[in-house]
Amino acid sequence: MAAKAIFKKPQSLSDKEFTYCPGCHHGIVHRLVAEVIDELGIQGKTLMVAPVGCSVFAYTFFDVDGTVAAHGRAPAVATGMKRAMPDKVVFTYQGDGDLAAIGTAEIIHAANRGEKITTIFINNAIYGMTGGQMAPTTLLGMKTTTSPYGREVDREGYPIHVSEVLKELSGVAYLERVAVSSPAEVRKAKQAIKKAFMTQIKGLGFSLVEVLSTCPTNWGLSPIEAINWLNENMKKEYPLGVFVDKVGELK
Amino acid sequence: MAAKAIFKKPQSLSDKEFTYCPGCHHGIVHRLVAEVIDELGIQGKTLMVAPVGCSVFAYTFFDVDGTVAAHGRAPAVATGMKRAMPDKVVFTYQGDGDLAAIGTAEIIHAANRGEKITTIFINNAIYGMTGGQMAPTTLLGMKTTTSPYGREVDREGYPIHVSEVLKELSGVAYLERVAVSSPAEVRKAKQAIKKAFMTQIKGLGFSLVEVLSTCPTNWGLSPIEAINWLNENMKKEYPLGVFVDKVGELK
Amino acid sequence: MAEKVMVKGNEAMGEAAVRAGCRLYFGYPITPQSELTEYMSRRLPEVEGTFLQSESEVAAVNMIYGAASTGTRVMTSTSSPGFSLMQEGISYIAGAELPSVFINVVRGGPGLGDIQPAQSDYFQGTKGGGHGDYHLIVLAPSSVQEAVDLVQLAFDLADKYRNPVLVLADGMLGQMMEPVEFPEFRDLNTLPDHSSWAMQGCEGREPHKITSFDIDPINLEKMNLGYQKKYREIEANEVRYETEMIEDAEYLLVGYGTMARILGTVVKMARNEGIKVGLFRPITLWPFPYKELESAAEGKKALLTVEMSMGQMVEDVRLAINGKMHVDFYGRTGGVVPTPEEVLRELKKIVERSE
Amino acid sequence: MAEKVMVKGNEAMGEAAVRAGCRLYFGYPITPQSELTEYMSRRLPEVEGTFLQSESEVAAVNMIYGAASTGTRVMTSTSSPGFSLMQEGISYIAGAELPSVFINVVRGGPGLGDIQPAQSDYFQGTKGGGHGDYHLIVLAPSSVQEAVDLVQLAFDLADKYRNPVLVLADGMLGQMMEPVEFPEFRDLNTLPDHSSWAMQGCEGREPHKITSFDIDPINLEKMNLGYQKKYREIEANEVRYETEMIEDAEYLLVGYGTMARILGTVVKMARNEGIKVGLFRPITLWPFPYKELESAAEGKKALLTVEMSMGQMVEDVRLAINGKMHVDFYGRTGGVVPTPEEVLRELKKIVERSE
Amino acid sequence: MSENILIAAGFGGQGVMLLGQILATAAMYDNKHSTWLPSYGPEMRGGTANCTVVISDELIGSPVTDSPGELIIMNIPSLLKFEPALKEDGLLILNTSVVDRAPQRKDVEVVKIDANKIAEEIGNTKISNMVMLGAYLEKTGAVTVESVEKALRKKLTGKKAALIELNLKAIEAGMKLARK
Amino acid sequence: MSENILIAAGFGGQGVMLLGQILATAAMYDNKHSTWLPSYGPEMRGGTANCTVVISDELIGSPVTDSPGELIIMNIPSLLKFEPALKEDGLLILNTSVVDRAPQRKDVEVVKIDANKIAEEIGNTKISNMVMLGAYLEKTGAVTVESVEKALRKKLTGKKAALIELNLKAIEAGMKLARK
Amino acid sequence: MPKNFVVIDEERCKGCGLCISVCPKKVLDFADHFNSKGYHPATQVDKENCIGCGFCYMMCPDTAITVYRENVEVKG
Amino acid sequence: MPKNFVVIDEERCKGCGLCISVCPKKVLDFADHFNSKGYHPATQVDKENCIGCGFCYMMCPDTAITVYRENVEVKG
Ligand SMILES: Cc1ncc(C[n+]2csc(CCOP(=O)(O)OP(=O)(O)O)c2C)c(N)n1
Ligand SMILES: Cc1ncc(C[n+]2csc(CCOP(=O)(O)OP(=O)(O)O)c2C)c(N)n1
Ligand code: SF4
Ligand code: SF4
Ligand code: SF4
Ligand code: SF4
Repeated sequence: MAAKAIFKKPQSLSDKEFTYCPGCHHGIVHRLVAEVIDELGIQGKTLMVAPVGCSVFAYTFFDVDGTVAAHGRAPAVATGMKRAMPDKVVFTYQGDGDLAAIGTAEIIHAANRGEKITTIFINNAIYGMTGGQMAPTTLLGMKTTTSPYGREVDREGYPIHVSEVLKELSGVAYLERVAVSSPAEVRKAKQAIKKAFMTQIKGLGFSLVEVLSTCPTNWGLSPIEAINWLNENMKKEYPLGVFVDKVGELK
Repeated sequence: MAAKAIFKKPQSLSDKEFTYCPGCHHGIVHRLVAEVIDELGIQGKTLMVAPVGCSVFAYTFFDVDGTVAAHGRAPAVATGMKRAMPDKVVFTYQGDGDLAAIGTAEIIHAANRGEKITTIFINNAIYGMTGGQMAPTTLLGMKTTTSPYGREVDREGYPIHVSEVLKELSGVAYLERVAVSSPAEVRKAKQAIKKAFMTQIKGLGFSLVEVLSTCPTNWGLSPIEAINWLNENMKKEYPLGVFVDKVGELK
Repeated sequence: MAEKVMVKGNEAMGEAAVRAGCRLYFGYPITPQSELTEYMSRRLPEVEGTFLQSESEVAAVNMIYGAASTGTRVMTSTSSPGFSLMQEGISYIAGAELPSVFINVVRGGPGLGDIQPAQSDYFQGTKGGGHGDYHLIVLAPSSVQEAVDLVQLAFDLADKYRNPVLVLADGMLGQMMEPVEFPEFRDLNTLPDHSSWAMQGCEGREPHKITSFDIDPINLEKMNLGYQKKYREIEANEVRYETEMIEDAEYLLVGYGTMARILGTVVKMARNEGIKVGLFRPITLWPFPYKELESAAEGKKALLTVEMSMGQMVEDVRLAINGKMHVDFYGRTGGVVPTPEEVLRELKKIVERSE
Repeated sequence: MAEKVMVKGNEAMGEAAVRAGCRLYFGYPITPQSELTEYMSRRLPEVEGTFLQSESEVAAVNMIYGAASTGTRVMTSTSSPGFSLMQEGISYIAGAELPSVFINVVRGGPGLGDIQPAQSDYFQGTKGGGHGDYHLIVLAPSSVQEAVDLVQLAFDLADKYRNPVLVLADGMLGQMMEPVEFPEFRDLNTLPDHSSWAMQGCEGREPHKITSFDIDPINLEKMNLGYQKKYREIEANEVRYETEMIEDAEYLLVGYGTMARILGTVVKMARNEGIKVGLFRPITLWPFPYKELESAAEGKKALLTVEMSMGQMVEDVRLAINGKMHVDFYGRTGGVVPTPEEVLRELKKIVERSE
Repeated sequence: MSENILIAAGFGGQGVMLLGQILATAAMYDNKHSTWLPSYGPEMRGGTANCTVVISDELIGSPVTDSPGELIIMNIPSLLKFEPALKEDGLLILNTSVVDRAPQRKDVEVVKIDANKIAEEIGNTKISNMVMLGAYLEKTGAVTVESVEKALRKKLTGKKAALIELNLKAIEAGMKLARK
Repeated sequence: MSENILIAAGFGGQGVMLLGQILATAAMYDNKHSTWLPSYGPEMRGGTANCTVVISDELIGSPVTDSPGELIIMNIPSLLKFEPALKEDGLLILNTSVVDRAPQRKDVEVVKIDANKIAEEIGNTKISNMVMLGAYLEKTGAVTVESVEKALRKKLTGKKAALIELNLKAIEAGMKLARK
Repeated sequence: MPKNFVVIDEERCKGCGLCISVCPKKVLDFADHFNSKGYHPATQVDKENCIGCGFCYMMCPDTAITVYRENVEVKG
Repeated sequence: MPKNFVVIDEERCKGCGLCISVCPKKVLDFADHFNSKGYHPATQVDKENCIGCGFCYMMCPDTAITVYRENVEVKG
């Protein structure tokens, strides 16, 4: 019997090559989302909303109906879609500038309303696309192109903890923070994403998976150094874990 | 010895009559803020930012330098002021439509940055000025002009708990929820407001006092019925208490 | 003929939308249009539609983007400051060519201004308050009945051209009650089919992509040339206007919306005094009836544009007249509504000057 | 004479602001102006100034409102979508008459568009992207050196008229490096004194109130008439423009900003081929040099307006010319920059037609 | 051409808005043109409410006016605010139950109605507005009583339908008073 | 009138941006007009970086070009992208250390420089850009070497100042190679 | 003159009744007459028993009440 | 042919090396040549010892890797 491809590009990904830098975690997360879509068999009824950010092209990377929202407004766009088409599966994909800065009001209210949408939230502690500016999630002391002296509380305030804030909102039905720094974590992240989608499919409310991710380019590190930096620094500030789970075990 | 006026209109209030409806708590809270300004002797260096809402005229009610912000943006306006004039005392006064709906991003980020400003937040569970529409803080089941069938989770989502969300932000130095439904509560509320201003004066970070308030007009109740309704319903959803206190005891 | 009913402008526009087949509304309260938002919150559940009060106008316009992406009829309404907040989103919607209907019940500005009727958002609506080369179709009703008719038209034009359509009203039109005949309910099954481009799930077909974005300027320009082609088509097909007693007129009044109905009274008053004056009322502000106004003005002695603003549409009037005659302007702003009497006084000054 | 340095437009504008005495910046990154934000984050702390990256452009414009309320020189910068988001706040700032400086480094639109240079935000900047009857003073530099000079001027005009001033640049100007001479640092003690109206604490005086709000339309109109008076003054005093070889010209090119420098090349190329052409370049887009353009155009055979848009300033050109001659237009959009060669081709078509 | 331009003004709860709407609707049933325009906005907070009704045989231009031909005044602040604007020879109908001061104008017709008292007698102070409307109808004949009744039946539905008869009685009482 | 219009293109880390800036700055020191314009935006993510330098005796109109007179090409994608646009009789300087394929154009002058190897010999592959610049200077004489040195000294300050000599050596090496 | 008493600015008063509801001594009530805003203002009907506790002042949303007490310095 | 092996799409690979770093069997390494993007792509240098665990696939941000295993049905 011939060898079989047991790990291969999921069907819900288009053939387009990703525009991401070498080693950027965006690509890993894209693949996980696509795998979940494949496994749930929802490709034909999934609508995706890409953000403005490095993943602005994501609407072309997934082989599902897709659009790009204005910067930060993906949750509002998704709300409009889902309210128009309640039987479709709607997900957004957002960076930390997009979701935690300009889009703060939209994510909070989508979550609070319990919109039946799923958000994949890439927290890489920096603005990637625009060239490495400070994000609300940038760690204290971290130098970016707009915090050139290192982020300081008195000047730039504190790193914001998105999941910790969102967990206070009653509309949230699934909320987990994961990383994709190792194959084991990748596996867990996929489970989280799957649960998030299941939350939506079951109509339980709003679901979000925060993924701690690298931005080797703007961190000025090699892909592997970046993973180490993430493990050593980001996980301290942003501990992994499940914040809300109204889904329970998946069959 | 002749009788002395021991309770009288504080000096920091102008002579303008309030534009509020009979029994509306806005007036009580205005007076408390003015009393605190008087007692701290900061009238000459206080800058106030009124919101859009029933308290849009508040910038004329206080005898301090004042302005009106665009709807929801008082925290950003105050940030600009405080960063320009760090030695002044800057406070904003906001309703729940203003702060918890359109102004969500601004309040969250001012709080997260630990802006050294003070916010008085009037939570009356409704939009007053525009005629009784649903606020993010409207209770479940409550009928408003835009939730005519009673607020329902599936349609309108959950009441948002502003203080519970803000307490997750590291920049917050003082945060308390109070009411002014009785003289005793009024006294406590004043202490909270004083502590909030002290927080700013001491440069400790962001301070906010949430005041559960009535809107007799749009609740369709008499002023006294409104207080009873607040005590019976709002306090259950929004329990009073101190969420963050980095100031400690006041001398 | 349907029964006449007495309805508030704001509510009439809401009902007109419902009858046009709109089952989705996203919006945020603001005086003087809140009754429209409120109406939809009551009315839409009755027809199995969905009403959602957004957290802000910024959210609202992006919800419109999302809903319109699915090809569903959808609308929002707001007033001046709220419409300013929608500009980025509107630019996106125009770029993505999403059919959608906006109502701006204009109030006094700038800034917080006041809540009284005004027409000082003409530039914003017609020239593009947002960034980029785009156009809204802009319709300006002058009575509650016409508001009803134009809201219906708005949905049809939006669908026909895949373009956002703005109904530019003002506080007076929003707040006043007038007798209205509503059209029949549109059969939802007869609404235009957008399945060839809309996001409705890619089962059995290639995925649809909706965007205002192309990183390659050559491609982005191509998209823009596509919009421009459509705009030319709209200019050719959709210009609407109305005239009153212009045949024998020696003078021409130009105004739109609420102002135009007041000018209607001025025309009567002036004619009673023997002044031969007519009225030109653009109904579409974009596309503006340039040629039509030009020929209407031919041979007249003078032309007076009146607006509840400091002079905005008058620029389009000047572009239409293109130097062929002097264009006078009279305006009040900040929520002040000119009375027929004061406009008549202005008109007489011009008549005197021109005799 | 100061030493020449090679600087990027974005950074040059930042340095110019610092030298003009600006010690406060609020803004949000966006391509193609992010280097300006970044520059300020490095530079302002060096001069004991304050840089704050706001959570959004909406927050930024309101921070500007707050800071400007205190009478402090303050600025922000952004690019097209971000500028759209600022429209409500700008309307408030105009209404409250707060001196402040905005830079829009325009990119291709509408919507997300792209990040290449464009001029398709002309209407938004000059006619009022926000609601209400207000005006920004709009300055359009065509080289990095001029950007430096106009940023300085912007602060002075803002202070002089208590009005927001917009520097309308484009992605090319923001991204390119050119040799620049910076002016001296302004002595902060010589900056205009705003203590008579600004919010600085009411110790020893009556409280100051700053607002764009008056619930009584008569009062709001009075405020508006105040703005209008100021606008007339600005129109009388501040019109700026530049001409190149117009004396003997038979044809006139009109363009602003980056486009105008390319037209400069066209003029040379055309003259080399014996076509007598000149260039009219508005520097202030509002107030627009209507009269000056009108007289510059006098006696010319034809006029060609060129923009990196589908035709926006051309409306002001037509208003200036007021029918006295045909106004031709050539434009590219979406981030495409016309080459001198293609413009020359257009010009030749017109020349042929006119001979 | 016949035209009526009325401003009705009073406190929030006194029903001047409904009064105006009934009138404008009745005009519609009479096949006339009519507009109803409320004052709106924050000055309503604890202040006065008022509306303008225009009734005309022809298309109505402006639905607002600086100089009404008729006033229905239900409280003192409204009297202070609108009395000066009333047209010469205009009609001023005053609710003397609440307005305990006399109007200043000598060039207008003043009709004083003790509306609250009469309403109370009929059974409900809340219908004082209809007493005033009755007086207005009697004085102006702007619309037919039949159309007013039709308008009332259209407006008061559900639970409120029970109040129709009471309202009609109040109108009648107002008309009677004004005839005197 | 003398005018040079150059596009320099390569990978992000190869220093084509600095190359262009040094050149434009040197032109300024030569009292010429000059502009430097980078390509920018997301296509840079893992793609090519390039910049356009215009040097002229007169005021510069357009700082962009569709048809450069000169190309400095540091990688294959850049060759594919820009070769077709080069003017007839234009100059194409190729870093053959990275570009292992031959250009298609026959109507241009091609200068092949094994820049990485030479840079490595001098001591640092990172200065391959300066080797290329040297070749360009030799071939075009667009600016003086003195001004280039001045520009380098202006740009490389602090820790980087130590690299100035190395850079100058690379330029020299490039010039030498191009002379051959 | 009584030891403690309140002075109510009748024109500022909107007749909400909050003061009346909290007065421990029940010395306040609505006046029969209207003020010019059309409200029945609160008034001190019992001139004797006010203890100057300030509850009425504290609850008054329109700063219409001034409380006078004898022999007291501190405010509070 | 070996039991388990990986196929790497060299043109999609950006040479980030994440796959190489996680391969428990160290069968992957960078190729010497450049792909047309200018990267040294990853390649399976050891053709024998791949266990088909999929770690490389899991970490690959560019879905450049397909993993083949023999006698397995489930994916996962
Ligand atoms: C209104 C608006 N403001 C700013 C921008 C510019 N912008 C594009 S993406 C971005 C931030 C990207 O960072 P993030 O969301 O963290 O995503 P990443 O690129 O890191 O994946 C910004 C500021 C924009 N496109 N629109
Ligand atoms: C951009 C914008 N949107 C909407 C409004 C209309 N508006 C004014 S106040 C308000 C809400 C007021 O409610 P809240 O903040 O709860 O204050 P309250 O009146 O209850 O004191 C709204 C929606 C506005 N002025 N500007
Ligand atoms: S810039 Fe950062 S986030 Fe963006 S693609 Fe590159 S590595 Fe990924
Ligand atoms: S509407 Fe409500 S919040 Fe506003 S003044 Fe009246 S009672 Fe107070
Ligand atoms: S001071 Fe106390 S006792 Fe006196 S009237 Fe007020 S509440 Fe009553
Ligand atoms: S499947 Fe496992 S063993 Fe095989 S190459 Fe990939 S990581 Fe290495």
